[in-house]
Amino acid sequence: MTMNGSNAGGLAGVPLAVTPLNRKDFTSDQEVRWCPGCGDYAVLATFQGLMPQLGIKRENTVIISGIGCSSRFPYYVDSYGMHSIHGRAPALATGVAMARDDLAVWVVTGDGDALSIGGNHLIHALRRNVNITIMLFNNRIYGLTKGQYSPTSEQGKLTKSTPAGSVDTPFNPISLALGAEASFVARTVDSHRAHLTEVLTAAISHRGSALVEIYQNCPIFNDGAFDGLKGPDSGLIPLKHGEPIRFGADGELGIVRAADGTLQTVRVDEVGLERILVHDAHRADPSLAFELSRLTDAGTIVNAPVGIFRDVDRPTYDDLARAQVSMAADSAQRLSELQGLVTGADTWTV
Amino acid sequence: MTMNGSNAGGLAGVPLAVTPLNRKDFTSDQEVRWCPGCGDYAVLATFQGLMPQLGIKRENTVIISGIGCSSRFPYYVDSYGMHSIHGRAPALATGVAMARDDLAVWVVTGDGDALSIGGNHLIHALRRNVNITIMLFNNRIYGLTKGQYSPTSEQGKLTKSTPAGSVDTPFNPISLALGAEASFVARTVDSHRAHLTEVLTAAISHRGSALVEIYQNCPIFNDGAFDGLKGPDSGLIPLKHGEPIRFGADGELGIVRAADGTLQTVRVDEVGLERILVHDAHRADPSLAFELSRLTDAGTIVNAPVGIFRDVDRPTYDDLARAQVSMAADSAQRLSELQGLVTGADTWTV
Amino acid sequence: MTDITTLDHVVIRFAGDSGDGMQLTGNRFTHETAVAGNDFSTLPNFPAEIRAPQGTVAGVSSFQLHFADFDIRTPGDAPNVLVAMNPAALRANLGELAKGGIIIADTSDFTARNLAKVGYASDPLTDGSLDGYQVYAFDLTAQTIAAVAELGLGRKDAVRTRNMYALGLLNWMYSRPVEPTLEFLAHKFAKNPSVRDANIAAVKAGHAFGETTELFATRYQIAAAPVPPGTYRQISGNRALAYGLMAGAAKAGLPLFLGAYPITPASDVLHILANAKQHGVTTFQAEDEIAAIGAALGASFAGNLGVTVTSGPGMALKSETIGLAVMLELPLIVVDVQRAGPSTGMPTKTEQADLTQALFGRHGEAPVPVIAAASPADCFEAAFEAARIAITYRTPVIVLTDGYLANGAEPWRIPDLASLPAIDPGFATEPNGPDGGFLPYARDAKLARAWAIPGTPELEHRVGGLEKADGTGAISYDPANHERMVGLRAAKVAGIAADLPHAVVDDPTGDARVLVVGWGSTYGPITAAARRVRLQGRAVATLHLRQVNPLPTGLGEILRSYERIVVPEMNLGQLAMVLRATYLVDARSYSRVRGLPISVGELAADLETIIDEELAKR
Amino acid sequence: MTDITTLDHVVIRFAGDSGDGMQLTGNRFTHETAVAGNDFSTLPNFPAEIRAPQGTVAGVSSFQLHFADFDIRTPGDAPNVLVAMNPAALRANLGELAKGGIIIADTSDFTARNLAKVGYASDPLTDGSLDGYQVYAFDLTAQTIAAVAELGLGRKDAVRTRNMYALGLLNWMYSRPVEPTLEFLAHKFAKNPSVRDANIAAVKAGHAFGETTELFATRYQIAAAPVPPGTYRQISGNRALAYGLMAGAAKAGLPLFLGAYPITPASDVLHILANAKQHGVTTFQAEDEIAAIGAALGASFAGNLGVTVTSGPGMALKSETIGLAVMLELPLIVVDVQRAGPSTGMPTKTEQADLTQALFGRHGEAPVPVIAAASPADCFEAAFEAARIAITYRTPVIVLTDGYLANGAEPWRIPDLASLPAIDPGFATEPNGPDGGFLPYARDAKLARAWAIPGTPELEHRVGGLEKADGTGAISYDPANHERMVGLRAAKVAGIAADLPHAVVDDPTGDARVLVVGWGSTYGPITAAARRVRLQGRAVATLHLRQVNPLPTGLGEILRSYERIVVPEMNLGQLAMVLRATYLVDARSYSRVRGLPISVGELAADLETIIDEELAKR
Ligand SMILES: Cc1ncc(C[n+]2csc(CCOP(=O)(O)OP(=O)(O)O)c2C)c(N)n1
Ligand SMILES: Cc1ncc(C[n+]2csc(CCOP(=O)(O)OP(=O)(O)O)c2C)c(N)n1
Ligand code: SF4
Ligand code: SF4
Ligand SMILES: [Mg+2]
Ligand SMILES: [Mg+2]
Repeated sequence: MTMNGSNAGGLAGVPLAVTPLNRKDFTSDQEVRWCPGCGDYAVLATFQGLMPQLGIKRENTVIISGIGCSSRFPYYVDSYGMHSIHGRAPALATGVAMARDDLAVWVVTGDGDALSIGGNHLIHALRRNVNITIMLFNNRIYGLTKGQYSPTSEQGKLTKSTPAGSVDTPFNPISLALGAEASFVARTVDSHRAHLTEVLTAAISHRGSALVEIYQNCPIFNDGAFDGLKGPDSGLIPLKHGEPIRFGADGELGIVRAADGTLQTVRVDEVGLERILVHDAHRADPSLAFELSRLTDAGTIVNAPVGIFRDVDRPTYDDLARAQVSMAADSAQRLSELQGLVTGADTWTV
Repeated sequence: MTMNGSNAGGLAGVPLAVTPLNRKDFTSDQEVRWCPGCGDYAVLATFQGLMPQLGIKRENTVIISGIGCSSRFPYYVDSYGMHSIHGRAPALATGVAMARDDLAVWVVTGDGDALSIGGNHLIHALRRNVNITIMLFNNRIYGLTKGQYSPTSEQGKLTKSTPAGSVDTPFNPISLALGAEASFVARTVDSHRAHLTEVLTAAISHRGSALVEIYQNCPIFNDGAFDGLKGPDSGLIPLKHGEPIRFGADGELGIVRAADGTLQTVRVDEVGLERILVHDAHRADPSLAFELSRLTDAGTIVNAPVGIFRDVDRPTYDDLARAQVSMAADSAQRLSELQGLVTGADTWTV
Repeated sequence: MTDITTLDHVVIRFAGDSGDGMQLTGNRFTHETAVAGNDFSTLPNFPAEIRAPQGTVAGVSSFQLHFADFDIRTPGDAPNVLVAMNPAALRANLGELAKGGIIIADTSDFTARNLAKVGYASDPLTDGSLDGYQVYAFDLTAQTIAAVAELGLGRKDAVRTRNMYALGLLNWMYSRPVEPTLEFLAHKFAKNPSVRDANIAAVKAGHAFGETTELFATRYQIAAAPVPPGTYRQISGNRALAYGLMAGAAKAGLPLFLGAYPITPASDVLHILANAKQHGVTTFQAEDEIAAIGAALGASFAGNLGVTVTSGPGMALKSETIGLAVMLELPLIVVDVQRAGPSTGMPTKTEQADLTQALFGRHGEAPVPVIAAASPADCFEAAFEAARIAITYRTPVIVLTDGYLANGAEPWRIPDLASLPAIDPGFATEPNGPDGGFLPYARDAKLARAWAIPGTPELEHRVGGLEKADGTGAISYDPANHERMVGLRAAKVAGIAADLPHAVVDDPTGDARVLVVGWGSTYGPITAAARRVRLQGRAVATLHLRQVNPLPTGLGEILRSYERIVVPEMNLGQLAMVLRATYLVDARSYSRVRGLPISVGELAADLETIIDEELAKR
Repeated sequence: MTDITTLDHVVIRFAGDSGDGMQLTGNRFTHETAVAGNDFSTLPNFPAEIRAPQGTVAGVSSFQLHFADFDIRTPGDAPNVLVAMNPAALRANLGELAKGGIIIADTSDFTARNLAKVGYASDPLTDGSLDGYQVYAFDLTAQTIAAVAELGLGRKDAVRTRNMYALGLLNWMYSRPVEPTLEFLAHKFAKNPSVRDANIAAVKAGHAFGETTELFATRYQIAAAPVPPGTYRQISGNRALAYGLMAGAAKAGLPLFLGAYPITPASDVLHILANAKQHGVTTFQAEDEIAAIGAALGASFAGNLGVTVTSGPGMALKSETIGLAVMLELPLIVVDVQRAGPSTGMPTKTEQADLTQALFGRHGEAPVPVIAAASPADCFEAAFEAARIAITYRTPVIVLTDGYLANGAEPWRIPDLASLPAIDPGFATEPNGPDGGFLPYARDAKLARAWAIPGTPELEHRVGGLEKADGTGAISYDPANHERMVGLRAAKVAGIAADLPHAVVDDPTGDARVLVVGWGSTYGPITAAARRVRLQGRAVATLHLRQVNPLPTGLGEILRSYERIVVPEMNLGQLAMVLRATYLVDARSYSRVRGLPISVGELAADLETIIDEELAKR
């Protein structure tokens, strides 16, 4: 998948910048107003660093967000942007992407914005495969409204709205996206700049809907939500297409398919590297990606695969829709064609 | 899972009828107004036949529907019922189920009602595991609004709203539900009375959200949508817990897990029965159920597993929520406790 | 020989089972009527069920046609002629037939069983209960079968052509030419010659039956109506609306983007536009009404003309996003094809009760222009006007039509698109700030803000739902700025009145004391009722509001110059409330909330009483 | 020795960084004020950001307290005293300080860097720019550190107690008792003795500083306010609302079910009720506002009292379901804690611009009673009243409060719940039809329909959003039935007026010519402004509407008896419109849309001008 220029790429059709841009070009004049230490800063910085590398024109970049702390993101990037209403960013972005084939369209959303009020728009954008790239900032909490539990909070979560503990099972955003026919699904972490850059670059280069879940720390209302990943016997499970799935400090652990068909964690040295499951992000059937998504903990997160779970080519909704639409380039011609339609066949003259 | 009386069952807490009921007791005085030949008739008849068998009081049965042809269902059943608004039935039913532990709560919905406008409520009800049983009448079309394509219509569908063919990938309702953490997911067919009865009985007996997709023929706007299942080399793939997954006229075909980890269809006599995958609906990990859901065709349906994909026990949202709530039985006592709260600790007297 | 009586107008209703082809029959007869030069207005009426059981009252489908030698405004209250293809059709429609009206009944289905099904104890065709009407009952089905017998169709297919037999008969009765229908059939069934020939034979046989039988005492003719010269077509409100939107986009040079979710009676707009993709129209069938308007607003942000079409329940869902569009100040057209509410209400019935929702159904101070179409053809003008205002003023615009306009049809003089006014989107292409920056909320003389679309270099900017600082559009919590912006948004919408025609009263004699004010589809009944009242020698003034927000200049003076103001509405008095609040005049609601257009006869009679009351006060 | 001056009222504003504990300080001072017998009213003000960067204007958090020896109605316009913990707090609040007011500033943070951060070129404490005020500037931080030094806290923790030092000082200055706060601290930090002791030491040291230093020339005292005897507590609007809902459910013997989705400024109602589960309260944090109201309506159907709480954007989303509730005729309470709109607007600021949405924001004719709370404590009464009406009349009821009421607090005489009127849900338990059937839409004298809940044998029935046949509730497309049902639903809501107190005007001298009409939270400013106007010797009448739909009996006569009607609202004149339309009186809007309560001083001055204008007309 080439990054630009190719018809297959997510940025195909987006004009290239004439002179190289730098991160300052993507910094707006608005004061950034997240809490000190918020994970959103890291993602913003990475994003501003990554944008110039894409080589596209700044004015052809559009960022649409919903409402939430993370959804303030577009204000800070000097591109076209819209801070819309709660949960609706994928719908707005669908309109933008359908209307224009020359824009790089990003959606910024939170776990509440995307999965609570906005769940339906998200799953429909994914199944349609609209050419948009969705950054889902998952801090497992409602930040902006000051700390209620979210659809990704672990069961038993004590928050202002659940003083006796929340009682619902959280969504696994990756599983949900795969169940919704998503063509590109990935996960990364706010503070891992290189990984974030790599995943976001792949996501925007994917032609179609790309969902990127970003684990993001909210030091104010859910501090350390992802600290479990740093404990002993825990950690991120990096997924790399074509490579065996290994993790742990020295890659000493690995995933195998057991005799009963399930995936299990083993010590690599005990079973041998050749038995370790090789990741295949391009497999047409989403089942493997789904199985891998289940390696994520639903409670306190101690283990979680990161990287690209799935990345398959499928025509995009907006490309297919555009292919059905045509319009006379010349405006007089357009009007005369329309005159024909409006007049119709069954007329009489007085 | 016992059907009633046991704490674990979906109907636990629902009082039993004193005298046996019959199907007439579940027939209201309203004239049934579906088109001649509509698959909805068959489901209604099966339902009315099944209800008396459950043994519960009629007045403790509640059916909540959205809007659509299928959503007229509650009018025809002489129980408590509500024909609500488009897409919102799972939300209304959540309120009913949380408010009362002595009701059998059914939701009736269509592919548009449940998966288009109502998609979000559906996935949230499933993840929460509210004790409701959802019958999703999937005719792969919008019936009531006279034939637009729906989120389950095959790509390329020619309808009034897509004269050049629809361009989006449909949802697979089973995959979506599994991605949404559903604890019970099944599929059946309008015209297969015995199978429908069996699956619905299991569904209402499941404590938690149960999603039952019902393939339903709409002779007016999407006639024969499931006729592909009747062709040669095609058919339903029955899933039975604990049994090898076989199908075809004489069970000559079967599903195996291939060397690359994927599921594949084989001739049973070629590989031997022992290699055929044994279905496990109770497996905690939903991955197997998800893989099986992918055996469903996304275009014209030629093959589709039916039966219970997944049926696992998990505490229900409403039970857990109720466990946090208490109320003085005596109303004076209730008032005096409330007086204490209202008065609070920081008072002064003038 | 039959006499030929000349009439000035007739209302015919064709009624039968859903499967009987009444809509087609009605449409063909309408077309012949049009070709004969009459003015006309039609109203189809579908059962609420998709296919209610055959032969039941709930399953009756009907089509009413009013045609005349003058310009008429409504499809008529009470039909003069009822064509009833079965007992259910008679049962369902008899109540509305004018006293002494004509009934043409196909006796074939009047069996004991079918009669009982619809609650007739005995056969009304023979038991004398229809004595007050002119009844022509004969076995139309059998005659049709006989007529097409030699063409080798099965019985079922043969029976299917009986609607064409009825049409042929009516053609004869009202002296219409059959040729256009024969041509139409030849074209329509070109691929199926036996069906084609049978239908043609049925039309001819029906016509011949009128000609040869002595059953019918009279034959009628209605002269052509005097209409301005031009090329005409028949058009329904939903189609006119779709074309108006397309014309608006074309004249602005913008692609048209429709985001919609199907809902009765608005779905046809989606269907029509989905068929017009070769004209630069993108349609998006969204997952719900919120996504539909969201995508439309996104498309507008990207430089399309974003439109969304729905009915009451969908309007309710769109409220929040309309509020966002108010804040973003982007063009957006929101069409509400009203139906009877509240809630799901009576989806196939008409009503005008969403006016206050359109005006006020948003949180905060969120003013939106509201345009209401007066007739099926006027939906074109209303939609075009909405496009002009939305684009020129960068504002969401609400267009109100209703089920009656949507499905009803009338003749339409086809406009010359080239001569419609051009619309200038006036995209910002260069910095407009003092320091070379871009001020997205800098305003022009009309208070419209600068609109720069993505892809325009140097004009990168962010918009959003938080209050905007005047000019810069940055987030602002400043109290004075908020008050200023609330005021500016209100002033912008109020200012549109300067750009619109002044209020015009129709008071031919100049001495009326009673003024009837209407909006939307009550235009037809009010105009027709006023005509009747005037024919009775009474003076009455009428005033129609195409634009309900802002109200037209000069309206207050006009209202204050009448002694009595009557506001007929298919709601509980929503416009009356606005007029009372705005002008402090005692506008009185004339409310009819029945899911039906206001009856011309009833309104005319009531107006006469009111006028006499006012005269008595002198 | 310092003088002790007696005042009748004081407005103090505590201001600092979000982390400085200003809300706690304010609340404690309020409590001491309450114990001292003063009447009071408070208003917290949070930054829009969760944690804006330290030391910035955007990050300032403040708490304003108005206390007096008479019954006051607002937290005051301009503070007399500003406690500024840093330069940002001074910068953000100075503009509103009354001329000649007192500034108590902690100099510790007035460094060149911090001053520059908020745009001060030089130190205002020393550059003479504050000459018009009484400035008390000292290193409060250093003094606090010194005071708590021996308790062994780290510097950061020590600095944290400086708010208590300030509190001690203010206690001394306004002659408040410190004991309640010392007790409070002992309790609050019982588990952390060193923090407890440090806070206590800080309070005492602050008090002692006032006592010993010669910095302060005057000390003040404010006598107790004459209030009816009783036991009082301090209560905020959101809490009073939650308690009112609980009381309503308890008096009706129903469980309370809250479906809610968090939104500022309504979320606290969810939080408070989520903490009350042992009182028969179920709370459901839904996936969105539509699910929240849907579940609440489902719970009502099942026999609970269903409630949903939100703010403007959420209200917009609930419209469709409110319409369903109108059709189902089931009890449901919908609370809108209004904030500044349109769209996302200014979420932390107050406004009253959702009134027309509450009244009209639904498709079709969907009448809903609307109740608006007048003050924080009145939220209890409003919620209780809503419960009574919803249950008695089987109807959704909208309760309007706003951000100002929600977060503001005042003393509240705790009601005796046992003596509140009982509410009878009157569930149907037996067939009510002529033939032993159940007619769910049979009505009682108040037009309330029969309400049977699931589990009741023999009363099985179906409800839904399609139009209902009168009595039976079956689906009906009958035109006459629809008109009847539209009328019945409207009459039922209009009829509630018979059950409510008549309109009462407050016109002490009986000769006022100007009447000020308000609703909701303008009650405070209007009452306070009227007091001022009257103290100036002018006559003015006031009238407050707790219930906006239906309007109270007798309102028209009262309105018509004044020469000028002024309607102050934090919107563009929404109630004024309703009054004009309903009574054809020239009610004039006095509109202030700034995200802030209407200023008492400004309103009083404007009223004086208006009164004088009217007098001049004689
Ligand atoms: C219609 C509507 N409902 C509710 C809100 C209040 N609200 C704003 S953001 C938010 C949730 C934020 O959570 P998330 O999406 O996880 O974003 P975060 O703040 O954690 O980044 C809510 C409930 C709103 N603005 N609009
Ligand atoms: C808010 C709202 N939007 C749209 C509609 C119109 N509508 C009614 S049913 C329906 C879809 C029906 O499709 P489905 O759920 O598949 O049910 P079916 O009729 O096929 O059984 C639509 C779009 C509505 N009633 N309310
Ligand atoms: S509340 Fe949490 S998510 Fe929001 S800005 Fe602060 S730290 Fe970030
Ligand atoms: S339209 Fe289709 S789904 Fe609806 S009632 Fe008719 S046959 Fe059934
Ligand atoms: Mg979050
Ligand atoms: Mg369907």
